[in-house]
Amino acid sequence: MAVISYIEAVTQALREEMLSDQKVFILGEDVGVRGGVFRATAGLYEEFGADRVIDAPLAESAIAGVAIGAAAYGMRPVAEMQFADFIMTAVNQIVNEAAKMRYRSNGDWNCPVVIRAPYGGGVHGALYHSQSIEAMFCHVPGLKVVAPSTPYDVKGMLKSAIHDNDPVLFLEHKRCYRLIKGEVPESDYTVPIGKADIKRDGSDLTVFSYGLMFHYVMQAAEKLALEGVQTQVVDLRTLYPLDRETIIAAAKSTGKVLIVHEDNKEGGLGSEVSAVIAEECLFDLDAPIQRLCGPDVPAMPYSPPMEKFFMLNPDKIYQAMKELAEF
Amino acid sequence: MAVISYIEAVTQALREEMLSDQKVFILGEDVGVRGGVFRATAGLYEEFGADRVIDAPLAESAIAGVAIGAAAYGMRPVAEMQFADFIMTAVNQIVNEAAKMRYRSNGDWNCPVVIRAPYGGGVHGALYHSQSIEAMFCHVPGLKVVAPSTPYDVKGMLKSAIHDNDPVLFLEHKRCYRLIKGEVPESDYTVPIGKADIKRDGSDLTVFSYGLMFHYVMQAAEKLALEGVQTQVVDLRTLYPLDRETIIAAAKSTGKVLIVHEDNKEGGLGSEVSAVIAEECLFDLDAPIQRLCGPDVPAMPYSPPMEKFFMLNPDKIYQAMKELAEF
Amino acid sequence: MENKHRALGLSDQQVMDMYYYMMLARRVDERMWLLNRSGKIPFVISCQGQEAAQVGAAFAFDRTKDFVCPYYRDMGVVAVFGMTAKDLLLSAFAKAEDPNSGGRQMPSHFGGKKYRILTGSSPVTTQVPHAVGMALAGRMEGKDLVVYTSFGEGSSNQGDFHEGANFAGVHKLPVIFFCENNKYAISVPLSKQVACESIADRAIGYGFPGVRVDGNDPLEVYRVMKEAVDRARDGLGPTLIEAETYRLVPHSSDDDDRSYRSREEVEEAKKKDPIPLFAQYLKEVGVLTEKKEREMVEKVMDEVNEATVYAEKAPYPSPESTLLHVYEEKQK
Amino acid sequence: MENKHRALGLSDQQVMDMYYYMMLARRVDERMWLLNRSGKIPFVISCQGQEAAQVGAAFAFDRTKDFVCPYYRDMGVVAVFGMTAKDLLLSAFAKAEDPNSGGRQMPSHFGGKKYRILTGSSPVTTQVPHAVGMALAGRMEGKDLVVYTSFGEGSSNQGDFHEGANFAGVHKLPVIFFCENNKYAISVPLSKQVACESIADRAIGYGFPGVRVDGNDPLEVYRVMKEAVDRARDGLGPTLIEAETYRLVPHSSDDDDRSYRSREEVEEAKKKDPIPLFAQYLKEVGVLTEKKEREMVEKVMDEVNEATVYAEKAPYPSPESTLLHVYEEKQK
Ligand SMILES: Cc1ncc(C[n+]2csc(CCOP(=O)(O)OP(=O)(O)O)c2C)c(N)n1
Ligand SMILES: Cc1ncc(C[n+]2csc(CCOP(=O)(O)OP(=O)(O)O)c2C)c(N)n1
Ligand SMILES: [Mg+2]
Ligand SMILES: [Mg+2]
Repeated sequence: MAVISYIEAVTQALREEMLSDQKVFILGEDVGVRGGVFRATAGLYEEFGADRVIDAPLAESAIAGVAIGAAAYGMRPVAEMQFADFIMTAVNQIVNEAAKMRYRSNGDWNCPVVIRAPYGGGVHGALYHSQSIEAMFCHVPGLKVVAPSTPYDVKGMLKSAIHDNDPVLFLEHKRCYRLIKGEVPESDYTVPIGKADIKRDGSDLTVFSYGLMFHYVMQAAEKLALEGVQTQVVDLRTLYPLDRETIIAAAKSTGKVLIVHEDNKEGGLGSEVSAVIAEECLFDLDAPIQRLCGPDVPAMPYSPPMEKFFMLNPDKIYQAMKELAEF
Repeated sequence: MAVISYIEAVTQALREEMLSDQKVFILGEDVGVRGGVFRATAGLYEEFGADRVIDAPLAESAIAGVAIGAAAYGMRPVAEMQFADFIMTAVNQIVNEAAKMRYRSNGDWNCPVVIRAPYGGGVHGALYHSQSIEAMFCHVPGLKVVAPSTPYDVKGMLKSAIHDNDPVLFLEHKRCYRLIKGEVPESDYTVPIGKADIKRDGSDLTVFSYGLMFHYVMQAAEKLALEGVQTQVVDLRTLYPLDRETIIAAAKSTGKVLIVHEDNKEGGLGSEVSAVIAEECLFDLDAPIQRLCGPDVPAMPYSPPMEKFFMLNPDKIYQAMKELAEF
Repeated sequence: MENKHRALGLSDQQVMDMYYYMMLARRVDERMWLLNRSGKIPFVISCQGQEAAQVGAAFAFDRTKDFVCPYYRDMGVVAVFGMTAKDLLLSAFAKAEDPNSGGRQMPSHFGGKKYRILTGSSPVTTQVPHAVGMALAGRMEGKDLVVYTSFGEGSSNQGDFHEGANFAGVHKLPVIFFCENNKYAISVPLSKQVACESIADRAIGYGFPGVRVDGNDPLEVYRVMKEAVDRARDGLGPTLIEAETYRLVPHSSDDDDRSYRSREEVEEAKKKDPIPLFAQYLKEVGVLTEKKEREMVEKVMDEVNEATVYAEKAPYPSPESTLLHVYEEKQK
Repeated sequence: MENKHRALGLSDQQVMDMYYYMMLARRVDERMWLLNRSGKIPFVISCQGQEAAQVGAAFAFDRTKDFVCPYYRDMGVVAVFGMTAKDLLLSAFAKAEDPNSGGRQMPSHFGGKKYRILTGSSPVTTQVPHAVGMALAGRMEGKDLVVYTSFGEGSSNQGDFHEGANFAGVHKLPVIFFCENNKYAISVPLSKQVACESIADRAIGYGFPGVRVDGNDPLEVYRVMKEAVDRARDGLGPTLIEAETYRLVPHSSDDDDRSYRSREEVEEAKKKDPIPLFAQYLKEVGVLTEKKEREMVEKVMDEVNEATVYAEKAPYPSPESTLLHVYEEKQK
C-alpha cells in the first residue's frame, strides 16, 4: 500500500472517477489552471481539459446551482467551495434545491451532486477561513454530510459520494491536507457513506470525534493508554444522517462518553450524538455525557494566542478524557 | 388587559416602537402598501409613510444586508422575510455579517438589527411555506434567536429585540397568527430575551417546547391532568443561546423529560436541550430523555393526509407524555 | 389583415394549436379559482394574462429535445410541453397521481421528467442556475438542446438570476432567460423593483442580447424567441427576453389586489387580454371561424370538466408515503 | 505639460498628499511581504498596482462625513481616511492594539469607527448592501453623506453586488460602487469571469450611470469619482465606476501567479505602475522635485520602520479575550 497525504487522496479519487466516468466533472473557483487554491485538483485541468475542470465565475450560489442543474440532467458534478466559510451564499441552493429535489418531485428527479468544502482551522485562517460549518447542514433531510479524517476514508468516501445518487456535502479538514498521511490500497475501493468507524478499541471510555480532532483524540488515547486506561475511539465520518447503531453500541460498551469537536458547542454536532445516547441508552451510562468543543464565539480569531485558545489540542482532550475515565 | 391575537401583538410592538424611536424602521417585501402578506405591518405604511415602511425589491440578501448596514450606522431596522423558508438566500448576511460584526471589530461596531420571519406549518403551505428554520441559526454565536408562543411574549420580546444592541432573529409561527389570542397589558412592558418561562407547574414530568407546539403541549397537559398526572411545561421562548439554568432546574425537578418540536428531529433544537440535560443532571433523571419531533423528511408536503402525518398534534403529544409519565 | 404567422413559418394548424393551449391554460386556471372559492382546493396561483407570452415562447422550442425550467405562472408553457388538464388538476387537488410531485407541492410547482420539465420549488429564480447547468450538461454530452427558464420581473433582482445569467454568458450556453414582466411582484410595482428602463437592459452586463417584446402577441413572442433559440442552438449563446404582460387577477388566491392597484387599471389591461386579441387575429386571417371556436371551447371545457371530476375523485397519497423519497430507496 | 490637477480644483498640496498616500500604501504593502517572507507574519494581500485608483477615488469623498465600505485591497483608501502605517502593521502582526479588529481578523480586513470605515469580512461583496444601508440611514437622518464601496471585477458576479446595486438604484441612494478591475480573480482571468465589454455596463441594469476610467491615473479617477460623489450628494443617486488596473503581485502571500500569467505580461504592466507615472506627472508640472521626492520617501520609510518596530513589539491580545465581544458586554 502506498502512503499518501489527505489531499492526495482527494486528488486521486477525483482523477480515478473522472477516468472511469465521463459524466464526472469539476467546477469551482480556481480549480482549473491553478489546480485549486489548496491544489486539490492539481493536474486535472491538464489531463481532462477546460470542459471537465471548469474555472467558474466567482459566485458560489451559481456554482452550486449550475452543478445541481447538471446533476438533475444526469451528470455527476463535483463542485468546490473554495473555503467552507463561503458556502453560506449557496445555502439556499443546497438546502432548498439539491436536498429537496427527489422528495419534492416524488422521486421523479434526483440530484447526484457532490459539494466539496475545505473547513476547519488551526491554519491562521481567522474568522472567515477557519469555520466549521457542518452543524448547519446536519439537519437537512435529503442531504448527506461526510467528514472523513484519514486518507483511506477520504479517497473511499469521495468515490462513494460521487457514486451516490443523492447530494453529498463532502467536508475536508484543511489542516489535515498535508499534515495527515496514511496508507491507501493500490486497487479500487470505496468506503460506505453512513457508517461510523471504531478506529480504536477500548473498554474504559468512548470518545466520538471526526476530522482533525479525531487525530488529536487518538494521540490523547495513546497517552492515556500508558496509564492503563483504554479508550474506544469512534470516527463518526458520516455526520448526517448519523450512524445511530454504531453510536449506541459504542456508548453502551463503555458507559462513559465524550464527544469532541472543533466546532462551537451549543447546537453543534455533539448535541445530536449526545441526544441519541440519552434517548437510547441512558441507563447504560456511568457518567454524564460530556462534550468538549470550541467555545461559543463567532469563529476563531487570527491572533496566535487567540487561535490557540480557541482550538482544542491533544492535551486539552487528554485532560477531559482522564477526568471522565476517573469519574 | 386587552385580548389580542398573536399577529396583533406583532403589529402593536412595531407601531409602539416606531412611535417612540425615530430610528426604528421596517423593510421587506410587500410590507408597505399591502401591509405584509400576513398583514403584520397593516396600517404602518399609512401612519409612518414610505420612508419608514419600505417595500424593498425582491431580494432577501439585500433586505438583510441593507438592514445590517443601516443598523451598523445606528438605526434600528426591522427586516421582514416574507416566509422563513426564503431566509436561506440571506444566510451569509445573517451568519457571516450581522452575527460577526461586533466580534470581528473587537467591539468597535455592532449591529442592532431585527429579522422577523414567519415559520412553521399546518397552513397548507407545503414544502416551501411551512419550514421550521430555527436549528440552522441556533448555532451562531453573536446572533440571538427567539420564538415566542403567546401574544404577551410576542409583544414583549419583539420590543426587547428592537431594543437589543445585537442582531435578533425573531421567529413567528404563522399558524399562531390568528389562532392564538391572549391578554396583553395596556401599559408598556418588555419580556427579556434569554429567559425560558415555566408556563405550567407540575411534578410528574417536564415538557420543553415552543411556538405552536407549546400550545398543543398545554392542551395535552390539561388532558393528562384529568388523569392525575401533573406536567411542568417550559416554553423555551429564546432558542439561542438557551436558558441553561431554567432547563436544568426544570429537568431536575421532575426527572422525566420530553422535548417537543414541530421541526425535524435529527439535529433539531431538541438535541441541544437534551445534551444540556445529559451533561448537567443525568443522575437526576428517572427516564431516558425523549424527543417528539417532525419526521426527518425535507419538509412537510401539501397533500392533507401527508401534512397531517407530518405535524404533531395534541393527541400524539398526549400519548408520548402519558408513556413517559408511566415509565 | 396581414398574415403574420405564415411569414414566421407557422402553419394554420400550429397557430390553432397555440390558441388551444392558451385557452386550455386559461380555463384550467379559471377552474382552479372556482374550486378555491368554493373551498375545494386551498391555493391557486395564476397564469391569466400571460398565456400568449408563455405559449408563444414554448412553441419556439423543440419538445422532443429541449428542457424547460419554468416558474409558477407558466401553465401555458408546461401545457405545450405535454402537461394535461388532468395533470394540472391532480396537482391542484394534491392527489397521489399528480405527476409534478405526487401531491407534495403546491399547484404550479411544475416538474415532470417525461415532459422534460425540471422540478421547481418556491424560492424565486433558483431555477435559473439549474437551467444553465442543464444547458452545460447538454453541451458536454454533445446534444444540441436549448433550455428555457423564466421568472418575473421582481425576481430578476435575486442574486441567482444575476449569477446564473453571468455563468451562461461566460460559457455561451444554450439557455434562454425569459422574463415575464407583469408589472407587479405581489403588491410591489415595477417602479419599486427596478430603476432600469427595461429588464432586457440587464443582458448587456452578461454579454448577450436582451430583447423586449409585446407579451400580448404570441406571434411576436414566438418570433423573437425562435430567433434566440436558433442562435442558442447554433452555439451563439444565451438571450434574455422580456415580455411585457399584465397579471389580470390577484397574485394568488391569498392575495387581495384592490389594496395596491385600481380597478380602472385592471379593466384597462383586460382590453389587451391576449386571448380574445389572438382569436380576433385568427379570425381576421381566416383561420378561426365562429364554429371552430365553439368547438374548441367545448373541447377544452370537456377536458377541464373531466379532469376536475377525475382529480377530485382520485385518491390522496397515503399518510405514510410522507416518509418516502428522502433518499434513493435502496433495494433491501 | 498640461496642469491637470488645477483644472480639477486640486491644489499642489493636495496632489502631493495623494502621492504621499499612494507611496505610503505601497511601502506598507512591500513591508508586509518582507515580513511574510521572513516568517514574521502569516499573510499578506496587496494593493500594489491599485494605489492610484484607490487614492484618487478616496480624495473625492469628504473624510469628515462620508463613510467607506472598502474591500481587502483598499489600503490606499483607508490610508486617506486616516489609517496609519502603525495601524496597518499592528493588524499585520495581529496585535491587541490593531484598530481594525484587535488582531482578530486577517490583515486588510479594514474597519474603524473613528475613521468612518465599516468593519469588513472575507466573503466578497457583502459590504455592498451594507454601503447601501448606510446610505439609506444617512438619508433618513437628513445627513448629506455619500458612501463608498469597492470590490474586484470577479466579485461583481456575486448576488450581493446585484441585489445591493439594484436596491440603491431604486431608492436613488448616495452610494458609489467602485469596481477595481485588475483583470484577475486569483487565477481566473477577466474573460472567464464576465462576458460583458466592461463591468461599468452593468449599471444600465440598475438605472444609474456606469463609467470606466483608467485606474493608473489618480487624477482621472478623482475626476469621475468627484462627479459621481457630487451627483450623489445632490440626490441624483448612485454611480458605478470601473477602474482599469492591474495587480502587480500575486493574489496573496499564499498564491503563486506564475501558474496562470506570464512574466512578460506582468513586466508589461509594471511599465504602467501608477506610482512612478504620477511622480513623473508631478515633476513635469513642477510640483515635485528630486529633493521633495527624497524627503517624502524618507518620511514614509521612517513611518513604516517605526510602525514595524512598534507593532512587532506590541502585545498580543490575551488568550481569554477570545471570549469577549460576542454580545454586548452588560454591566453586571
Ligand atoms: C426567494 C423568495 N422570496 C420571496 C418569495 C415570495 N414571493 C412569491 S412570488 C413573489 C413575487 C414575484 O414577483 P415577480 O417576480 O414579478 O413574478 P410574478 O409573480 O409577478 O409573476 C414573492 C415575493 C419567494 N417565492 N421566493
Ligand atoms: C464569497 C467568496 N468566495 C470566494 C472567496 C475567495 N476569494 C478571495 S479573493 C477572490 C478573488 C477575487 O477577485 P476579484 O473580485 O477580481 O478581486 P481582486 O482580488 O482581483 O482584487 C476569491 C475567489 C471569497 N473571499 N469570498
Ligand atoms: Mg411580476
Ligand atoms: Mg480582480
